[in-house]
Amino acid sequence: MSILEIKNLTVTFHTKDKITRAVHNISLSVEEQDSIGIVGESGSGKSTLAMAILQLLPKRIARIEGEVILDGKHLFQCTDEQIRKIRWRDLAVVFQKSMNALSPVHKIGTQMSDIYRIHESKISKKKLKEKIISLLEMVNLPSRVYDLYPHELSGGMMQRVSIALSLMHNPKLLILDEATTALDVVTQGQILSEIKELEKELNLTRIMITHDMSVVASACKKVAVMYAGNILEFGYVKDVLVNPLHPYTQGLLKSIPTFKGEKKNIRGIAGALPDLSVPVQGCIFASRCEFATDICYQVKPTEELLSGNHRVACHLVGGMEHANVNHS
Amino acid sequence: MQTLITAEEKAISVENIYKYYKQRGKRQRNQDIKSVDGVSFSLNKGEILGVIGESGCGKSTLGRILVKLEEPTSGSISINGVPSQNLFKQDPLAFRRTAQMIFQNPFDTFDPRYTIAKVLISTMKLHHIGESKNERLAMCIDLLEKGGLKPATEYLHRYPHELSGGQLQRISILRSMLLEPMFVVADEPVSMLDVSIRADIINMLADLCKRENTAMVFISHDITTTRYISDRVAVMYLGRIVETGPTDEVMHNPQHPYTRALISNSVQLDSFENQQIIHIAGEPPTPINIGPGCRFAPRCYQSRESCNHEDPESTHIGNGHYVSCPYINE
Amino acid sequence: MGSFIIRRSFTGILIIFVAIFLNFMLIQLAPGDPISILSGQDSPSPEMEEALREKYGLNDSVGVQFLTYLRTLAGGDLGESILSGRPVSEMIGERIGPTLMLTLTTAILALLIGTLLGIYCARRPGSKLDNFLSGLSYLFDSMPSFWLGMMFILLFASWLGIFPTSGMVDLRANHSGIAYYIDVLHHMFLPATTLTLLSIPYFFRITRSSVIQVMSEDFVTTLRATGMSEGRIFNKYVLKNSILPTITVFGITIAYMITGVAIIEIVFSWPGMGSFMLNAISRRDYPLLMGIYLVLSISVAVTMIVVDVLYAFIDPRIRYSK
Amino acid sequence: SGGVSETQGNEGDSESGSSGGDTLIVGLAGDPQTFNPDARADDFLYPIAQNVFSRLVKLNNNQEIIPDLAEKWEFNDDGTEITFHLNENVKWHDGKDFTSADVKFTLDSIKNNNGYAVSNLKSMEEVSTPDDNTVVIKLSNPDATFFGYLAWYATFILPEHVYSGENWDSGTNIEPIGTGPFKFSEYTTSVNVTLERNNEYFGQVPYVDRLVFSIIPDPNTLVQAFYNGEVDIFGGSPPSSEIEKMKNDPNIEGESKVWPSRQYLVFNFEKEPFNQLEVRQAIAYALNNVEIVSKAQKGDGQVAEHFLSPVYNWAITNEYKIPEYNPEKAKELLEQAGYTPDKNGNYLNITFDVFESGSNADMGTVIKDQLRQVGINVELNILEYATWQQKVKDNADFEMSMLGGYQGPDVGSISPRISSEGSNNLSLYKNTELDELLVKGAQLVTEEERAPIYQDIQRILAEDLPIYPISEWVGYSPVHSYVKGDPSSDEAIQSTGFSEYNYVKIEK
Amino acid sequence: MEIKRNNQNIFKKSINKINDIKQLKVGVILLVLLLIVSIFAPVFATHDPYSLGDEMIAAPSSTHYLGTDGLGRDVFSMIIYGTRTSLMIGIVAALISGVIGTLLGGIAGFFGGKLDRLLTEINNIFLMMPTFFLILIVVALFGSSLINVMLIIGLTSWVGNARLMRAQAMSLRERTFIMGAYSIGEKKWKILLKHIIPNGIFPIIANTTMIISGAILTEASLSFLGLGDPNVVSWGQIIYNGREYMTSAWWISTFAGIVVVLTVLSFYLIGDGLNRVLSPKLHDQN
Ligand SMILES: Nc1ncnc2c1ncn2[C@@H]1O[C@H](COP(=O)(O)OP(=O)(O)OP(=O)(O)O)[C@@H](O)[C@H]1O
Ligand SMILES: Nc1ncnc2c1ncn2[C@@H]1O[C@H](COP(=O)(O)OP(=O)(O)OP(=O)(O)O)[C@@H](O)[C@H]1O
Ligand SMILES: [Mg+2]
Ligand SMILES: [Mg+2]
Repeated sequence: MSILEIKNLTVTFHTKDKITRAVHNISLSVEEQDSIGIVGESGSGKSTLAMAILQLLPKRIARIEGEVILDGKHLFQCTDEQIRKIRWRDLAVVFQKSMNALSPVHKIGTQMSDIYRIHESKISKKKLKEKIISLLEMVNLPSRVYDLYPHELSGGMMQRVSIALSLMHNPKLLILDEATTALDVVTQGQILSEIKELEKELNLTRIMITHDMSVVASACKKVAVMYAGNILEFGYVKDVLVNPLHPYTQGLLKSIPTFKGEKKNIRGIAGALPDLSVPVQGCIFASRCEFATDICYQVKPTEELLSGNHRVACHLVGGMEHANVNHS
Repeated sequence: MQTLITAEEKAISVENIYKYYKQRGKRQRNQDIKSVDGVSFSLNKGEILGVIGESGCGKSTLGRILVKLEEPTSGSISINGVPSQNLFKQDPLAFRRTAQMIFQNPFDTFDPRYTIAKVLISTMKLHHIGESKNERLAMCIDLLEKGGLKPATEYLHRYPHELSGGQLQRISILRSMLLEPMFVVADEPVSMLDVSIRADIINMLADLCKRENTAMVFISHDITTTRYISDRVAVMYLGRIVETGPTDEVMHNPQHPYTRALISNSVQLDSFENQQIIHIAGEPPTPINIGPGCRFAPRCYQSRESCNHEDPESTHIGNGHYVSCPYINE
Repeated sequence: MGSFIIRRSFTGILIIFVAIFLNFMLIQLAPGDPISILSGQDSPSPEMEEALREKYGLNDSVGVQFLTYLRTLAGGDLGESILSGRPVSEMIGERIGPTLMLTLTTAILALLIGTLLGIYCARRPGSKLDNFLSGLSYLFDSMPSFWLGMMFILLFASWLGIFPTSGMVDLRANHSGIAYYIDVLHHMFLPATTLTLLSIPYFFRITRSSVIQVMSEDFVTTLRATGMSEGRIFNKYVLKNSILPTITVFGITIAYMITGVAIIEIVFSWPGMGSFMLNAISRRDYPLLMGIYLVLSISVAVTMIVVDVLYAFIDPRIRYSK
Repeated sequence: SGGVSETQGNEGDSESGSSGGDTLIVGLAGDPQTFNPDARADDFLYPIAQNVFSRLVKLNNNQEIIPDLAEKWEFNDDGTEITFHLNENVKWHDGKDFTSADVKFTLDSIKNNNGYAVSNLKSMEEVSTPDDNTVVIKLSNPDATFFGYLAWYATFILPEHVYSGENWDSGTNIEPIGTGPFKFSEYTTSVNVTLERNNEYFGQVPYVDRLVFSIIPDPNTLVQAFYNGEVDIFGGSPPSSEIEKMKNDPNIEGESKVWPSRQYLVFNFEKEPFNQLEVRQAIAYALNNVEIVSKAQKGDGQVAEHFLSPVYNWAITNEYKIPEYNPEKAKELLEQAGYTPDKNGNYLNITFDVFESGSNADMGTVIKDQLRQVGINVELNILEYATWQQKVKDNADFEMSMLGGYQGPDVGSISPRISSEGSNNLSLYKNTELDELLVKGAQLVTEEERAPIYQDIQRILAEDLPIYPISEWVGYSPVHSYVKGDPSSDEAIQSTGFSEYNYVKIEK
Repeated sequence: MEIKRNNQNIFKKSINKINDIKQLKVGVILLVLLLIVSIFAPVFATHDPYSLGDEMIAAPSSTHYLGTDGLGRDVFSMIIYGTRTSLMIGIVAALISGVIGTLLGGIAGFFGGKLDRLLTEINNIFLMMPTFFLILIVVALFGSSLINVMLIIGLTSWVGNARLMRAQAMSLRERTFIMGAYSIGEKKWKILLKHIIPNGIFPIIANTTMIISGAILTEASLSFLGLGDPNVVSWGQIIYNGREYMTSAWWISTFAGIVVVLTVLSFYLIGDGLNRVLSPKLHDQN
């Protein structure tokens, strides 16, 4: 059963002098207890997608089209009041810059209690404190954190606080937006494994936004590769990473050095993300794609569904020659 | 081979660098922050040393000390056999040309009010490179095109915010190379960049080092990148190098328990399915109240009583591989 | 915290001493002589002048006079006014009350109104109201205070006749009890309004920019994502984070309360330090001037300390560094 | 006159005065600094003191000397002794009896404590009290100015039992006890001074119950408070810009009176170019007093025509008047003095130091403009008073300046301003002939004797031009028309002094 | 050649930028108007502002557009003639205050440590000092002239600027590009001048525009203390002289006051606009 259904979601930002199409006609469905990684370059619209689901985009400049159905509720049709109720109970989020995720001038315990009470106001002070401390302990933090200020914690600890905060009401869906990016490897490894464990315990469904392939590789079941507001490839991690079909995915993987074996030459993808305020006719990746043909510049590729729910949006998929040429 | 290399031939040699910061708060009076706590190493011309280690272990501090953006509390650095202290005293500008640094955040490396041309030309002026404005401008164009930014005139009059991170980092590297340094410190030069651009920047750095025979200290916490670029690696923990040696030797045959944990924790794409993560307990400690024993002991999965008392010496286990742990074979 | 306050107080006292010295020298070296001024221009009396010079030690060298001043000051004595022969402390004491009443009221009003408007506009940056109020704040900033004060008198006292022109009490009615306080408030309305209008722009601008900045910080997004209502995010979290610059401005306003509103006090004949100080200046009443500036120095120093402590109290990040 | 004055009877009926409940509010520009009116010069205490204290004799608004505590008085023949006969049954406000001993105490204290009047009363040798109601003052030499000074300033008679010893100079900490028509009631700093009717007053018992001085330092605010009826009597002179409006207002009354107080230019005799007579004369011809008064002073000035104050008309001669306005003559004189016009057409560049007060700055501007028209370029400096005093008065570091002030109560009071050693002789003018005349003029007693001497003095002044009078100050103290009996009014003028309000009735 | 073309581009670009940014456009137009008026005052003035006419306190009319003052001078012409003095006083005094404040604040914030503490305390002492007497001493020592007026106003109003700049410098010195400047061998004081100050100057500019109006008004009050020049008309003097005529002739101080407000507005708009031009990021966002 899918817990989250995104249908033809498009987000455009209308600023003074231009219109930026940050998310373009994305459809995605998330099954219960799934863990989906969304990878892509900076500016490809990952955060915008998450913020659109959370209904946190600035109303004045962001136009949203499409549908997002969370647990049967059409989010875009909810009133502000209803959305506020859904937030954190059904849908929680952990942001990247966890150092700044909480107010620097309030104690952690105070803020957590405050947030808890938004959805659960009938709890005694003492119980609440116990609850918060147990949350902290769940993410391996000592109870003294309750009385500390954000700046007194290290990055890793703050990230754990953020995670504890997000798990407060056992949300149905947890979105981690670059939640481990700022951490060093050791801490990141620890937190990832902690999350995976908690997930088993709490029946969480998780969307994980990152630009680090290896994080997806180690912590997600499925992966969506985003580029300039579009999902170019989607499928099980083991399919997509082992057998990438889209030239962009292939390029990404080729730009990452290996750990084992001989040192293969790596190389990046030439060019940069296109200007999102200029509408593109054909494939959005065409301008950087080394295999692009005329059709790529003219016609937008449709999504191909391959075996194992592996989906790709590329004119060249099916032929596969290009990939082989390159692999030799 | 190794014994034949004399100190003079070393591009840079570093001995017993210490850097203690004074703590200003009243609670922790008289307790210094031991950011770098006795680091020694040397580099040949054109050699790249990767420095890895978790956040806060003193990598950046070490980097800054190497290029004299900060003074060490004690210890000495010599470049080409000459103490950098003397070099700097004699001619600070010349020293700056000798040792350069590339910073982590390309988006903040340039004054937001300077165009790229102004950035480069003011650097040239400062170091008396080129004679006239026109000559310098021509050099800029040349430089940018060499660095893969074509056509250069496209970029010259742009402001930093009008360029992508990759382009900025290229320019940052190009600016350093403009001064033809002997020695470069690259402090996490790609960690803020997209994966798709990182490769090019790393290649560019590696190429330059080989071409100009520049020695480089490459600071990173990314194991695979470090493996890719560096000839040797040094693993730092709490201000010390706990393990050092040729890259593949250290990476594939890690000896120090910390190195092992570090490597096992950094997930790699080519082995993501059957990864055995070594957990190390606790938080990364702050370099303030370091006990008398091994500094990794409190978090070490194989620590024993003696570790808490004896600070282990660095021992050579062959092939230029040094480890500061007496229990490596167990 | 304790030692922090002690350390700050120590430098504060040091600074006050430096200020006393500088003030003494400046006041003494400036042209003018209290005794000849006292003697008047119509028919100066040399005999009286000589006697008074002797009495106030003005024939001594400046150095000796300074030492004498320090000595009396050490005894807790601010000296005696040359003009009236009364103890300086007593004279300052008489006027400081009304000044504090007026300035505290206006500082708090300006703080409240300015901050509220600043917050209101910060939540709608670029809106018509925001532009209007920002423009208005510049208008009031470049308006001479006496002009505004006089306009108010003309408008509300002379034309509409709903407020008294000046003073603190109705001398004809001679009220007492509750009526007295109402009368004082009635008299305070115009000067307080003028002063408030003149100081609102500072609070408005500082709050506005500070709130806009805090609103863009990440934690606000986090709190929104938790479903917290905008009101609560604002009142509990944004406010505390954006209050620091306002505290500084408020502190400086308070520090200058004693001397900063002289012109308005004079325009409205408010019986505070204003006319008193200007009179002391124009008549070169050295001991009185030293007393006034000492009070000013102390209030500046104390305010600086209080602001620092408040900063540390509100912002834990400042608490243990520096 | 100058001889025995007629007795001033208590014509006013003290019963009719108690109309009950009336409060008279008078504006006051600043706080009194002391409650001893004899210790120091204090212009803000003066109107209060006038109502609380009495003198032996006092000056009325016509600048005439009228009786106060002294019912009558007589001079001896050579003018070196004055005998005062005091009113009987006068009581201090605290109920104690007033006697001649208090007079002696006061006059002696002024001398011993260097009170403000000490210089004015220099010729006083001895005060004796033959009985409780008689005071005899012996002078060292005949002094025509003495009597006037006695009636003028800082000569209020004080109770010995209050002001003796330490209390002499203790600021406002002492409660003022006098014999005047009003008793001190309370003083609130910077707010008001309240006086109450003294039912025991030996003269006209006040009609109003309370006399309140409302302290309003800003003249423009005081104007508004006066218009708005918060103040009944303006108290002092309004800014010149308002005078016309007030005079045209049917609800406001007030008489303009010329005072022996004038604005005049002084020239520095020890500096170029004013050591040259022609230059001083040129300035005198170049200036048009009529225009200066009408533009800069508006209603509070009257054009000066003579070298002495017109108040003392018996001493004035039309033979030596101030030069008529004649710009051509001025230029001639400048050329005569050897000046030639520079490229801007200016013969001379001079500086003109004026201190900031009243209409001084405006007068300076008009003078500058007038001198410009004859080719004298003036650099006008407007200084703060204290600075001006140091620069001009103490250091004589100036070329031309302007001074004003009281020149009474006797025509001889001009002496300090023009005599060689005069304390107010800013011009540093020295003329022994003039000095002798001034001394002689002061020692004679009758006007007939004195007039020729002062005419001689005017001749010298006209010849040498050490000063150039511009205007006479006109006192104008507006009152609301419902206020009757102010000091200038017919019923009050012969018995009250400046700012004395015992005849005032409020008739709304 | 190349450079010349670039310079032209930059010039054109600046003009374009000025056109793009509304507030800059309005501000520049206002300022240019003021400058034209100050330079060609005699052309615009209808009367000699120094000659005392016979019509005193005349209300605005077709002969006297803005009426006359108490001495019969034409207020319109006085305002026109006063432009030069007042603009100069405002600008120079504000510049002095801005420069001193920026430098001292920049040094304190950038160098930090003991120097910072020393400068901060000096700053505090300045807050406690009787500036009135400082002014009198300056007059006594150096005489009075417009230069001294500007100096004095500048010297006594830098404290706020210093505070602002200090805070800016403290946050800027942690930025990577400052570290970068060190690493290529830039000297400390040059970094301060080339990077710290230009990047942190905006709040100081905004504050300094307010000092302009303060200076214009202060000048008049100073001229009564013997500092300044009553021989030259200025807006401040018109405003202060008009004070006693507020009931009888409101036009004297009101019009001059409006001009001061307009001037301040023009400088504020220019300051704000300039910031957008100089800080490329803001410009694009606009
Ligand atoms: N508030 C906004 N107003 C205008 N444009 C915006 C806004 N937020 C995002 N954008 C634009 O939308 C696009 C997608 O941005 P988004 O932050 O979603 O990317 P991302 O994939 O999360 O990148 P990163 O990895 O850097 O976080 C970008 O081009 C960005 O400039
Ligand atoms: N200027 C300074 N004053 C005081 N302490 C400092 C200073 N600079 C660094 N430190 C401390 O020294 C330690 C090492 O810092 P450093 O920045 O060198 O670590 P790092 O290895 O580069 O970490 P990261 O991977 O997060 O960049 C840290 O604990 C840090 O807090
Ligand atoms: Mg993002
Ligand atoms: Mg670092």
